[in-house]
Amino acid sequence: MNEGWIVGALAALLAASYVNIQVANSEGRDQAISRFFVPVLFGISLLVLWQGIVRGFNVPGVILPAPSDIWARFLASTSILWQDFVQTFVKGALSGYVMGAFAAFATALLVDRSDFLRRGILPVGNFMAALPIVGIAPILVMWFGFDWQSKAAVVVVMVFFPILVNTVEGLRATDMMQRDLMQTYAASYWQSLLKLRLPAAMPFIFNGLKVATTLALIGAIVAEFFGSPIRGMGFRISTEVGRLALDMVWAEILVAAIAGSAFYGAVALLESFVTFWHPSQRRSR
Amino acid sequence: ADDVTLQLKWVTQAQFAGYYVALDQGFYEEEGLNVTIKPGGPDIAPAQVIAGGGADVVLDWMPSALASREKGLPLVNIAQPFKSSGMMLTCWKDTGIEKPEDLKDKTIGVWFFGNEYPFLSWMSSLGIPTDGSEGGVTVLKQGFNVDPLLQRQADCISTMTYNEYWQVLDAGVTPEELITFKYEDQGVATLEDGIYVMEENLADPEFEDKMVRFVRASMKGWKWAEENSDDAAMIVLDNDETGAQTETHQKRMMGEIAKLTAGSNGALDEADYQRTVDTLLGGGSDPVITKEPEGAWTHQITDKALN
Amino acid sequence: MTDATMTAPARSTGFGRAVRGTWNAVFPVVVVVSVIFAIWYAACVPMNIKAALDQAERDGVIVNPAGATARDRRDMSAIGLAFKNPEQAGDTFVQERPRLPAPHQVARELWKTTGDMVLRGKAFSKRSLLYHAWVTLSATVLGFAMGTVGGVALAVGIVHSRVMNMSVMPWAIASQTIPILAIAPMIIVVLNSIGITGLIPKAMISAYLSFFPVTVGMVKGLRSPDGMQLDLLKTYSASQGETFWKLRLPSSMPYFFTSMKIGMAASLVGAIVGEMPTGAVAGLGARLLAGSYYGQTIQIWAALFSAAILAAVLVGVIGALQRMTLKKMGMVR
Amino acid sequence: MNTTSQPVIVAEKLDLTFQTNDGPVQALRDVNLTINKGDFVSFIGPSGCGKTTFLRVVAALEHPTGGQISVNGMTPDEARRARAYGYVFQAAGLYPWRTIEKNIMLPLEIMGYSSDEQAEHVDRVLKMVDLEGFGKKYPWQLSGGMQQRASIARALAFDAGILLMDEPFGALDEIVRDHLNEQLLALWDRTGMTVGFVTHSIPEAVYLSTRIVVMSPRPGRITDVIESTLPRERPLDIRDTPEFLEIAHRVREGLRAGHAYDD
Amino acid sequence: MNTTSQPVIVAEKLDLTFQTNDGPVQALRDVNLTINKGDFVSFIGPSGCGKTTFLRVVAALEHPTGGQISVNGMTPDEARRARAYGYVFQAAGLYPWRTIEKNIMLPLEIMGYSSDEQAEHVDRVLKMVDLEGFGKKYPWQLSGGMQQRASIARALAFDAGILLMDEPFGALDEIVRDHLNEQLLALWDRTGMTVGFVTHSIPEAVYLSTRIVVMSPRPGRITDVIESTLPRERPLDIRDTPEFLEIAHRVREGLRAGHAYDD
Ligand SMILES: Nc1ncnc2c1ncn2[C@@H]1O[C@H](COP(=O)(O)OP(=O)(O)OP(=O)(O)O)[C@@H](O)[C@H]1O
Ligand SMILES: Nc1ncnc2c1ncn2[C@@H]1O[C@H](COP(=O)(O)OP(=O)(O)OP(=O)(O)O)[C@@H](O)[C@H]1O
Ligand SMILES: Cc1ncc(C[n+]2csc(CCO)c2C)c(N)n1
Ligand SMILES: [Mg+2]
Ligand SMILES: [Mg+2]
Repeated sequence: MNEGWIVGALAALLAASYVNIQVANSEGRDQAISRFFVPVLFGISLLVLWQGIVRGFNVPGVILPAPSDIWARFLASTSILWQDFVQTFVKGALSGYVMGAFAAFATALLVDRSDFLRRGILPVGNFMAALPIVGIAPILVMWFGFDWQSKAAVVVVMVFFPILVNTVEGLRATDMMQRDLMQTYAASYWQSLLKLRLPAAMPFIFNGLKVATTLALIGAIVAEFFGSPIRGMGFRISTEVGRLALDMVWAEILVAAIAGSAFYGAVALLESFVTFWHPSQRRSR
Repeated sequence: ADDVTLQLKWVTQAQFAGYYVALDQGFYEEEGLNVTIKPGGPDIAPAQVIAGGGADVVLDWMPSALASREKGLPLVNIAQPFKSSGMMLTCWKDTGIEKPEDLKDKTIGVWFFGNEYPFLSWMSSLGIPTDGSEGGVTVLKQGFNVDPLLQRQADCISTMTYNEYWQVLDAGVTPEELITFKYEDQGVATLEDGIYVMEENLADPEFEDKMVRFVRASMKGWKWAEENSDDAAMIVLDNDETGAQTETHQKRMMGEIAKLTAGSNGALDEADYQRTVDTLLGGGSDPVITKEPEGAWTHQITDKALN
Repeated sequence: MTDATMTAPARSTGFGRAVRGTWNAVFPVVVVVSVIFAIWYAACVPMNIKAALDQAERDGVIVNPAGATARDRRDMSAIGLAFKNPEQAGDTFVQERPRLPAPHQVARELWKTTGDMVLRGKAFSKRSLLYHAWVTLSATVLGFAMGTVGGVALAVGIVHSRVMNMSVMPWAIASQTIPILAIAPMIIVVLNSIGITGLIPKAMISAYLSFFPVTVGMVKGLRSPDGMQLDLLKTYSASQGETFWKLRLPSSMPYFFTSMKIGMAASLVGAIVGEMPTGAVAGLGARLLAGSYYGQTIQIWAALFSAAILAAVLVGVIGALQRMTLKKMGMVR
Repeated sequence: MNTTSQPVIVAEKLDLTFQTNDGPVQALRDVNLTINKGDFVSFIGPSGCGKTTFLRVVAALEHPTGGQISVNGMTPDEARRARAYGYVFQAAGLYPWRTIEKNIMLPLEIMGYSSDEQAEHVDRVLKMVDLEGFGKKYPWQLSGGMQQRASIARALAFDAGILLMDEPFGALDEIVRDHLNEQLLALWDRTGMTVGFVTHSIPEAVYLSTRIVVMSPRPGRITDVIESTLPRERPLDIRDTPEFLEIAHRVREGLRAGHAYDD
Repeated sequence: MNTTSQPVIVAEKLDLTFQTNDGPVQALRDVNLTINKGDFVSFIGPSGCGKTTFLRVVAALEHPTGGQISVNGMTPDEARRARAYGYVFQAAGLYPWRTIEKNIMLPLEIMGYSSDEQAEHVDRVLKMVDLEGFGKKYPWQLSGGMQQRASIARALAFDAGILLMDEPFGALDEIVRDHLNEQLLALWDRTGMTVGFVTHSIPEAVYLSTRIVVMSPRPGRITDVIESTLPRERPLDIRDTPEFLEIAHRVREGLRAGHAYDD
């Protein structure tokens, strides 16, 4: 045990919290810089705490590596990490996400046209959404092969229902008066869809799209556990655990966290452009 | 009684019959041991479990144990109940594969998670690249079962003589449709299912004594299992908590396992060890271990246990 | 008051209306499920035809196209083969390890491992899915409870503390991008090494997956009162505590239940995943894996469906709680 | 000034009962009313007496459970499809993702006006409701009163033969209200359209209408129909004439009859 | 009754500027006003002139960016903590999970009244706004007008020295409005409380107030303060007296000055 590390880490945590409290209660708290600074400092202080615990208690590297080791491994393995990222994120997660989103969207429009279908499909859909991915993945690997296609299929299954449910809900979210207005204009189905219901549904659709971002990445990674070519983030994680190369495992997790957050952030950014009018996007008070 | 926790490498099956028999027949109890057997699984790295203090003693394959040792986790082999390797490559005959050299350009399913080392060594000794380059094999990370072969997603898959091979046959495939390559026959066999502990514990006389008794009782179990094959399989079945194992499969497996443990009294054969190390060192561009290991095994326990 | 509101609809609308209401809810589902079954059966033929043909050939039957080997058939269209060999279509519904089991095969397996077990008085034997569902359920519920409590606590903190709001929220989102499912085994080992074993590690994975939806939903819910509702309490000079109990908490109830439903489903997935690295000895996850080791597709499907049924039941329980609570609060019209 | 007696809206024995959890609610009972082309008919009555419901039945947003109604000799639904109505709702109901200008263009887009026409119409009605210069703002950037005016502009932007307005000026102050009253009268006079107008203000009803329908709740029904004797030409200060006060008094009496407190 | 000249609300050179995305909005500029104990002060003016904002500043819901304001000799914030205010918002804002009764009890619970007192107060105010028998209903089971009356009852349920009402009667029809106006006057007379009252209706302002503050927008400011010469005792038909009409005329002139159209 090495008390110096632990005391140092705790001190850093306290100092960072103090600074954060000061910033959060200061005049400039709503400026972009503080919005960026506070969470980053918080994250750094957590990393310092992690480092302190690992070093302070001499935690073996095969149990939990220190952030500094992970970072070193990350820098040393960028080409492998990049190759895995392309395989899992770009080919598996992203393509599955796009296909799943389109499929969900098309289904939502179909379901929306008929009340009968809606009442029939949504409960079944909710049931299917509860099928655990760890059970579906081996089946889909068996059906779609070892390469990214089966991963994309798992992602499609995972993102389909959240987007479907949110879109259907969104398409019904217009208030009565807004719909009545369209009635008095004798607007056609497509006119009222394009001019009223789709715009009104956007906040809901984006909710589904945001949830789906994290699901997509996790789905693609986990699916690789059940068979994969010899590249990909999930492949690497499972293989390197067996080899006790935990620093590499965490380097992959780091990539996943960065990619996932960036993906989420990108969708959130798109949301703020599309639904600029929604009260949740207008920070005034 | 002294507590001992044993971490298996895989799920409860006849592969580990000796330990379950020793437990069931009271051999551990006779030695004053209170043994807990933890089943493994696809995501359990025994080396990691022992490093985390989750077990006192683990079963592992030697390639993976030696690799862990190089990673800084000082595992030591204290006994080796398995004399021979049960690993083989099982291929469809109709793909035109007749000899190892024909594997070029084929798709092959391989177990990873530390079990890939024997295969990689073999390929590099054949001079066949595995990194996807020209003239090499396409390697797939094979899942838990033999589906890739049955679905013809792979031309060959890794199988154990005692388990997966029979699953292929159970699926209706006839042996004539298949061609198999045993690692033993190819001269690239590596030691499987050895008993490993942490090096620093061995210095502790109390622990040493515990292990002596453990190995003695375990070997007694193994010999009992070899002689009473069907009863041993039933004992295993009784200990399977998933309720997914079947009697026929376990009995058959026990028969095959007995062939692998035959010829071992528990003490590691130095020649086998050396062959394993040489195979691994010959790993070409990406060797599993980079230098001759030191202190990776000891007869300290078996000497006391078996004499 | 409770009694009156609870019985009111039944009294005024009558039995007939209630039956019609149920029928309106059930009939579309029945139709959709029937269609799915029809498609499912139809899909079994091309999905399983190749194995059926291989087997038929081994049994000495000549299959079309004549002369083609199993190796050749691998690259042929399954639908085409199905049309060329109609006699083998029946074989695709009775295979022991089909690529796609037929619905009745799954149903039979489900019955064999549940109802039949009960009839034989072995409801909680190791081969009964009820036993495995029970094992999974206990970890799910414990993890769900931990995740919900944690999620609500975090949400309360975020709503009441500006620092927490600014610093924690982005990391809560980032935390969900970590593939916990992938590192669950390591987590179990780490927890074991600090002396946490048994049900708790599994439950912690469940909790990790379920806290996030609860936090997000509750932050939304606790912030749902509008400016006027908050201002009203300000004019009464109400304390933060009063504002929380009398305004924020009641207005968050609809959000709370919705996020609990999501959290419960996530928690179940967590429990199933958590079962694997604990040796996968018991529970629905262990069944899934065990089925997987031995290529028992039918067993996988049966375990899969029991997991979904379990999820549906759990979510249904929360839904019932939701209706009861909101009705008591007068928030359903 | 075509004050021909051509009936536009004819309601006969109209009944409308809502089925609710607490039992049926008779929103309209036995309503008989004929509105002629060019009429300006105000509906006044206590909260819940069915004013909004009647307007909605006319616009085919609600279907009567009994009786007959025809609009321009067709069913309300056919009239709706023939785009006979402009409707101003009780709340503004602008689409928050469209600017004011775009909101006003909405019906024009749907009805297939050319973009030149659209721009022209928008300019005209924005001026009419005094919102020039606000066309490019989003609804939430305007005060409640301005939003309400924008929604009136939206209903005036296309040439509907029948204008139905549900308390359009409720959220406006008296001066703006007077101003818009004048504008509305001028527009009505110019176009000869038929107007159905719901209000809570007696002076407003008297000032604007050719006929005032007084309604009473539980069940919603017509209790009085008062013909205005005021001339078509109405300056604002007509409101101080005895004739005006006399009509206002009759309306107030009719209204009071529908209330509980007789003090 | 006590018409002493003890100042309750004193505003001096009050400024309030909102910072918005489109730049600053001067909601209040250089507002000077003294309200004495027992005064009934109405605020009237076009949409967006700062009436609501001024009331909110008094109740410490908004903080001025310049100038001084004191309430009962304290800062508004201190007065708020001393529970000096009853506030009726522009919309009803009842809590949907509480019955009407429970909604009215809300402030009483917070201020620590005993449950006997609570029940008694609720009964009293429910009667005052004619909602006896509706105490056990939920807000959504009532019409908009009834909800608004419940929210008035809520503000009257506890004994606040200062009652601030933001267009409380906007959603009500004229008859109900007259009735509540009478009730409010009686209550004010009985309790001697100080009332700040926002309205869009000139007759209402004149009928109720001892003083009428006319405001004008962009920037929000006071353009006129009219003292009422009417007696404290005011039957409804006082509205037909020349004195009343004269005051109403002055208010209308003041208001018109704040508008653009000079027709
Ligand atoms: N969709 C509906 N379902 C059930 N009842 C309704 C519905 N719409 C209106 N009602 C009821 O019908 C009656 C008439 O309502 P309506 O909205 O026409 O009144 P109103 O005269 O417009 O009142 P206000 O002046 O408050 O707007 C009311 O009792 C109301 O509660
Ligand atoms: N929170 C705020 N942020 C920015 N601007 C505001 C805010 N609140 C009010 N304003 C602006 O301040 C001005 C005065 O608003 P206020 O609500 O006091 O008007 P009002 O006289 O009550 O109008 P109305 O009769 O429509 O209720 C308006 O221009 C308004 O847009
Ligand atoms: C994911 C996965 N990894 C490794 C093995 C290999 N393995 C380790 S122990 C053992 C004996 C089983 O019969 C086998 C085959 C596997 N099967 N699945
Ligand atoms: Mg209405
Ligand atoms: Mg206002």
